[in-house]
Amino acid sequence: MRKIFTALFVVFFGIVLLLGISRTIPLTKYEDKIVPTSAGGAFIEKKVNITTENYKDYKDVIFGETRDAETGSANMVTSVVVNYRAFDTLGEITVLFLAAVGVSLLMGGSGKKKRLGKSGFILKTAAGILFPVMLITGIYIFTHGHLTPGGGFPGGSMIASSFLLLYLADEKFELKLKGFKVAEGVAGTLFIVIGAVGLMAGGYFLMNFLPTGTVGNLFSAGIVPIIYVLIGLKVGSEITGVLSDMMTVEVHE
Amino acid sequence: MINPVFMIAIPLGLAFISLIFKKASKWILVAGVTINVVMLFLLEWGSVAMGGFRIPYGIQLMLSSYSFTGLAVVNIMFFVILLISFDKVEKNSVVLLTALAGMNGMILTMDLFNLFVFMEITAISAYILSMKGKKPEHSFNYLVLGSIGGVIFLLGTIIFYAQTGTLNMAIISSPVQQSAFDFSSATLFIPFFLIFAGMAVEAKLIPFGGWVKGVYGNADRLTGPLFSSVYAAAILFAMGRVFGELFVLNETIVIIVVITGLITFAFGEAAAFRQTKMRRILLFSSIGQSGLAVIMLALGFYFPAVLLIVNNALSKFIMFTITGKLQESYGTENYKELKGAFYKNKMTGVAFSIAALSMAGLPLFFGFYAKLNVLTALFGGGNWFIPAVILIFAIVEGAYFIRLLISLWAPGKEGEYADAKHAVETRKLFKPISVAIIFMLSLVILAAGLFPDFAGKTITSGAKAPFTMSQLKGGE
Amino acid sequence: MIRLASLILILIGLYGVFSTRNVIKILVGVNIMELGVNIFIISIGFVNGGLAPILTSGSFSSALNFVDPLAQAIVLTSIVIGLGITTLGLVFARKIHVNYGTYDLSKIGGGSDD
Amino acid sequence: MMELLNILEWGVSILLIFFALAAVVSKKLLTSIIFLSVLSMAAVAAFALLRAPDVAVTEAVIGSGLVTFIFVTSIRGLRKAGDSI
Amino acid sequence: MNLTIILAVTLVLAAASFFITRYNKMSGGFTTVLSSLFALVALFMMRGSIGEDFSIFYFNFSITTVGWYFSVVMLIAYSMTSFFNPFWMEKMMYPGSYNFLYLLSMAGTIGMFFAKDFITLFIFWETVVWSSTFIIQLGKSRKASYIYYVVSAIGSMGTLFAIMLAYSVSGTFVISEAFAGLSGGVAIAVFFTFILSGLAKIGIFPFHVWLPEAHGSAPHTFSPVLSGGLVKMGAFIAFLSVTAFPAYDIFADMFKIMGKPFPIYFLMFLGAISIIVGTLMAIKQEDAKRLLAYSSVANGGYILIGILMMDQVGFAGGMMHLINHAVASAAAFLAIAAVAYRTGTTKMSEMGGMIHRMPVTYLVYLIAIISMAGIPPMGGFVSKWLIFQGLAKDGMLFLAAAAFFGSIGSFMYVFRPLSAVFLGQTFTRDLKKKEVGFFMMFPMIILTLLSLLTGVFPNIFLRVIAEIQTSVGIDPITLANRTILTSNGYLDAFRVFIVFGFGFAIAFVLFVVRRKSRKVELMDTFTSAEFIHTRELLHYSSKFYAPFERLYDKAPDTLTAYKKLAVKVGELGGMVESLFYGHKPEKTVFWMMAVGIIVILIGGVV
Repeated sequence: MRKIFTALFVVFFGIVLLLGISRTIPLTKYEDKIVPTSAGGAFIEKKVNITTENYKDYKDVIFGETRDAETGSANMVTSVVVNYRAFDTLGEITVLFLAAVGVSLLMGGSGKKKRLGKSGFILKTAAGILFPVMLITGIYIFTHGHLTPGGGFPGGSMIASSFLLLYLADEKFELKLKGFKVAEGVAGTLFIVIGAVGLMAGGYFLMNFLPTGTVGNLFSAGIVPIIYVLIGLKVGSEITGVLSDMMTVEVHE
Repeated sequence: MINPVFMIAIPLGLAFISLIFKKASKWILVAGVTINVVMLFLLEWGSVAMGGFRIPYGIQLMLSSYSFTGLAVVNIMFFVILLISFDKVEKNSVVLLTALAGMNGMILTMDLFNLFVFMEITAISAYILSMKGKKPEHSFNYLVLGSIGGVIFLLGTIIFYAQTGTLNMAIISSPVQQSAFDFSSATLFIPFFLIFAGMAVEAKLIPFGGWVKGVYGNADRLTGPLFSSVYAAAILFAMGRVFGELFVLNETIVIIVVITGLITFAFGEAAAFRQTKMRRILLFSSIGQSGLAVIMLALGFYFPAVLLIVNNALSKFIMFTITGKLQESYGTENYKELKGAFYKNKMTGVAFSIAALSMAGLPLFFGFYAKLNVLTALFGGGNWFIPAVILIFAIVEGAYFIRLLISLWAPGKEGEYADAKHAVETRKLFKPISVAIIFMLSLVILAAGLFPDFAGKTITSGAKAPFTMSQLKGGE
Repeated sequence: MIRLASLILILIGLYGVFSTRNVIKILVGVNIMELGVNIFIISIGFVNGGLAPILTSGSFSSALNFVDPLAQAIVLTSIVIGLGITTLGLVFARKIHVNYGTYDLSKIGGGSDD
Repeated sequence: MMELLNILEWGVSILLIFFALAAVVSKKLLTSIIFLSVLSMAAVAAFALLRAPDVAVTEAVIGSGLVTFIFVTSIRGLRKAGDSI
Repeated sequence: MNLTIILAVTLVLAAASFFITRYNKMSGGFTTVLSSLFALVALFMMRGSIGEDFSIFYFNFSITTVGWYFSVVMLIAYSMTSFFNPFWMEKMMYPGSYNFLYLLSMAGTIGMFFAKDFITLFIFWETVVWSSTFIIQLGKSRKASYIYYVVSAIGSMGTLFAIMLAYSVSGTFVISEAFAGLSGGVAIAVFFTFILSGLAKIGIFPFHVWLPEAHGSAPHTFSPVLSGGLVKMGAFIAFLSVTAFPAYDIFADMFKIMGKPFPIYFLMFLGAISIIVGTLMAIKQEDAKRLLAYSSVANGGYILIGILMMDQVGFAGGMMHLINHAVASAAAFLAIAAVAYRTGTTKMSEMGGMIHRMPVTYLVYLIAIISMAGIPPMGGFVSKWLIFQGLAKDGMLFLAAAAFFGSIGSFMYVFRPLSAVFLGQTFTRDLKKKEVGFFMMFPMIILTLLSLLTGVFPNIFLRVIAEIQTSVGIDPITLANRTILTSNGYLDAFRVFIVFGFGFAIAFVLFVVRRKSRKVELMDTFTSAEFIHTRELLHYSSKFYAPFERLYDKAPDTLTAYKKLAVKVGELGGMVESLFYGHKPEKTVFWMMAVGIIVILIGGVV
């Protein structure tokens, strides 16, 4: 009975909400042109960096030819995430960081710990093969974040899950969490340091102060790949920490 | 001149660093907060763009007099709370640093999505801190409500983005956009409701703030003052920014917000009236206060709102700290069982009384100046209904605070003179140094009440249309 | 069409939070809501016949009609935030289970008044 | 081309709604979690359909991978701890 | 600039007394004596500087005759009472805070009477309210000070509302201009809300609930101030609401009852009601202080009616009654305090025959109650006579009837403490008790002489009142050198005094010459062969007017109404808690959706 009432209520709310939204946003068809004034729009509208004046003559960003475009990374999403809105990303990794800290605070409580996950032969052997593959993949993903889909977050998670695999594979394996914590801290600090250096160099926090190279090269887009690597390391170590905390459970008699 | 971004970056960086040096993390926390407080007065004002992109493309931080006031309240109160309750920072130093960064970000940023990110940071740190209350169901409730609030805030933000094509509040409210997009039309209601509800969850507005009772009711000497003065100030300042930049444009919306605020104020005070546990009294009273502040923000009376927030921050800090300490040393927070608790702790008691009287809006204290500004602004707007409600429930507010004070000061059987022999056995509450700090703060409230012109000018230097006491006089 | 579905997803998530008192299922509901919002954001950024916003040797010029990368950036952020919240929520859920031996909030009873 | 897109959209949308409903209404916790992960797989398809490869990758790894894993761990963990669910 | 000095010195001495008390309680008490006497003297010297305006930082003051008159009355109460303070320090829980708050509230009253704008007035007013609240809690009841605060808060919030509403129209807070240009509904709203605090302070029905509680259970050294002093603050507000707020001009074209505009008549009617209520309740009381408290309710009714009449005679009567009642009730409360100082109780049924032990106190009390009851030759007679004149002239039958009833009833109740406490037979417990020392006797004697003076040479005070009347623009009361002339008849108080003095002398002579009195122990009696063992049955005070009380002992108590209101507020709070707060998220999610639906539908989006 209660569920029915609930359902009806939600449906009523939904109808009102959907009708309301449909007044401004068409629910079933899409625009033909994206909104120009967004950060992504900046990239697409061929906006040129207003801070330095060496490329006034630029009209268009062409893959493999354009040198020193505003951000210079072929993957526009990456350039938005890591450059236009790097500040959001800083906050984002902070959220993950907070979650990790919180988990370790709350799970790392008193009481004797019990470790989860039992492994079989298959898992053991699979881990032996898969671990390096996944590790390499993860590293590839976040080093090529500015060229190909992916980037720091999936890459980092990939690394974390590779370690998780080892962790599941044999009970003996204990993670050196201290090392991960150090990596995490260093990565985060470096992110901010890079931002500060940008402030020193170009007068703006998180400014892209390195030469951005040719769009499409591995070594291009200035600080973008660096930051993405840092993010990858940080996310990876954080998630590893979280997982190893979640894998233990307090046994209370 | 320091770039305001460091108000956010330095605590964050120190938080990351203190992960490496776990031993020193407490002292890193102290260092970080101190640096922020010092840096506060060296900041360069105005608008800052992140990454050097033109404003709608890059993220913009704005340090106006308004946001400066917010920063001052948050950082200084944070610092003082740490001074008093440093022993309560068990393992949470990293969380506290991050929370400080998040709140500074909330106050500074001009970008809706960035605001969302910082709100999430602040909220998550609050979830973690709320677990100090050892009541996971309340923390869970807070987390769920907070994340739902975040989700609908994000939804509203995106609808706004789809409508206006940018996330920068200043741009959205700029004349160009207004001509491009019809803000008076009903189309604004959906994003308005979503964003408002999302923030109202954090701002404790009834009926959105269902988590408050559980979380505040179990807060200890550190988290209580933190939530009720610092977090409240941060979210209210952010809310004022959002209202100021986006929503004050529409009549009906203002009416809706004002009604919500009035309901929050009245219901909060009424609920506080029936409580016997001191933390409950304080939490419902802060719910009421935030309702009042939201009314003023929605109507665009920034100066009175800021006064309310500052007064609330100061008084609630004192009261929550002392309540937490009473709870610790007596094991109860029911004021009927704490009769005459201030008999041997006179200075503490005086500080508490000053804070309470200031909350009740009695003269000679800062609260009265705030109340006077609120009323003048409202009546100046030709409105008499809201002030009537406010005054009626101000009676209730004063009633329960006076009842609390009487019970804490004067024990004794009915029909006999007040006598110390009926008091609870005396236990020393604070170390002298803490007493001194708390007492100094209460003196600040008193001084700000005695010299309101000075206080008003310094607190919100150049906030919108500041009244001064002499202007209130009409003439000279 | 997917835009409509995503909004409906949000509503389903609301229903999930609203109808149950099991903490895990509440978290599932919250996750569904977040997913819905993410899809909605992406669908806002989508344009008819748009290309993925990546310059490759195939689509080489930024003069082409790309979908809005900002929306995707936002979604990247919000996915990670969702992960953090879910993790924390699960930890709280576990704490609840440790304290009260159940996942059902209505079985906790007390809670509200002490 | 557009038609194909439309059909795919319809399919994905229906899948999304179906899995979401399944996840919400299913009695057992484990099933609803599994449905959640399947749902996020469908979401990955939707992202791909909407030309968002980055998001698709991230969602695939985090949304349907990690989140599911964490959910399952916390349930199984408590089972192991000898409590009833 | 005299006022600055007064306020500054008072505040400095207040702080000083707080610290002095920590070392020596006695001398702390004497500090209050010193300070209040200084203030009184300085105030008398300010008589010359009437008409000055000046401001101390953002407080603006203007010295007016009426302010001077009121604050003289107030300071008489404060200074005379302060003589008792040193001897009660031992009983106080916080003696230092008591002295500090005592002087703080005194400074508050002075500042309030001389305020030039409403903000100043309100700040000082509220300061008095909260400081006196904290004093009252030191007395016999915590509940009392809570009630006192709540009722005062109702009043002051109303006044604040009125001030602000007027400000929104006239744009200024200056008292003389703030109410300019009000009309229609706004004017009525401002009038009734503004006078609210006045009614609350004077203790007009239905705001009289706090007087018996607070007067009855405040520290014995503060009840005289409450009844003699603070109550008169309300009279000041009432005065403002017919002068600064020109009620008679603004309501001139409203429909009139007995020639008075309806709102004013309504308030006078309330005054009459409180005369009746005060009298009837006073008759029931068993506690001397509660009894006097109810009598001040009744007298407050007289003062209100008199002031609101705003004419030549009645207004003068009201203003005159102000000082008479202040002096008399202060004296009576001090006398009771003196008795309590010796016997340690104020229950009438536990005392008796104190005349043998404390004759001076007896005389003081006797004269005080004579003045209250309005019997010649004391001041109360003059003022009540004037008020009757005013009422009779306008032919307001009901009010006149109420007033007459009040003075008849006052005979009934003021006689009881007299007979119960002082006459009759002394308790064996009290046989050893002595009269209070000179230092406590002195203020009582002064007050007695004052009420005698007001009765014998009323014109001294009426001249000041006439000045006030001219200042507010009504024709002043006509005074010959010794007589008061009214439209129907004249009063020569001195001649009255001679007559009464002569009669008293004869009676005294008879009493001295042929005294035949034999002492009989009270219990030395029996009825129908049954000895009586409970002496209360034979005591004056217990169930003294039982047959009369039975007529109205079913009458509803106003306090319960307030309690019901408080319960209602609490219930609202409970509803809020149960509706919105819990530890299950679904509750809030429900409200989110509900509000969303409402907002979207209101917005007309759908």
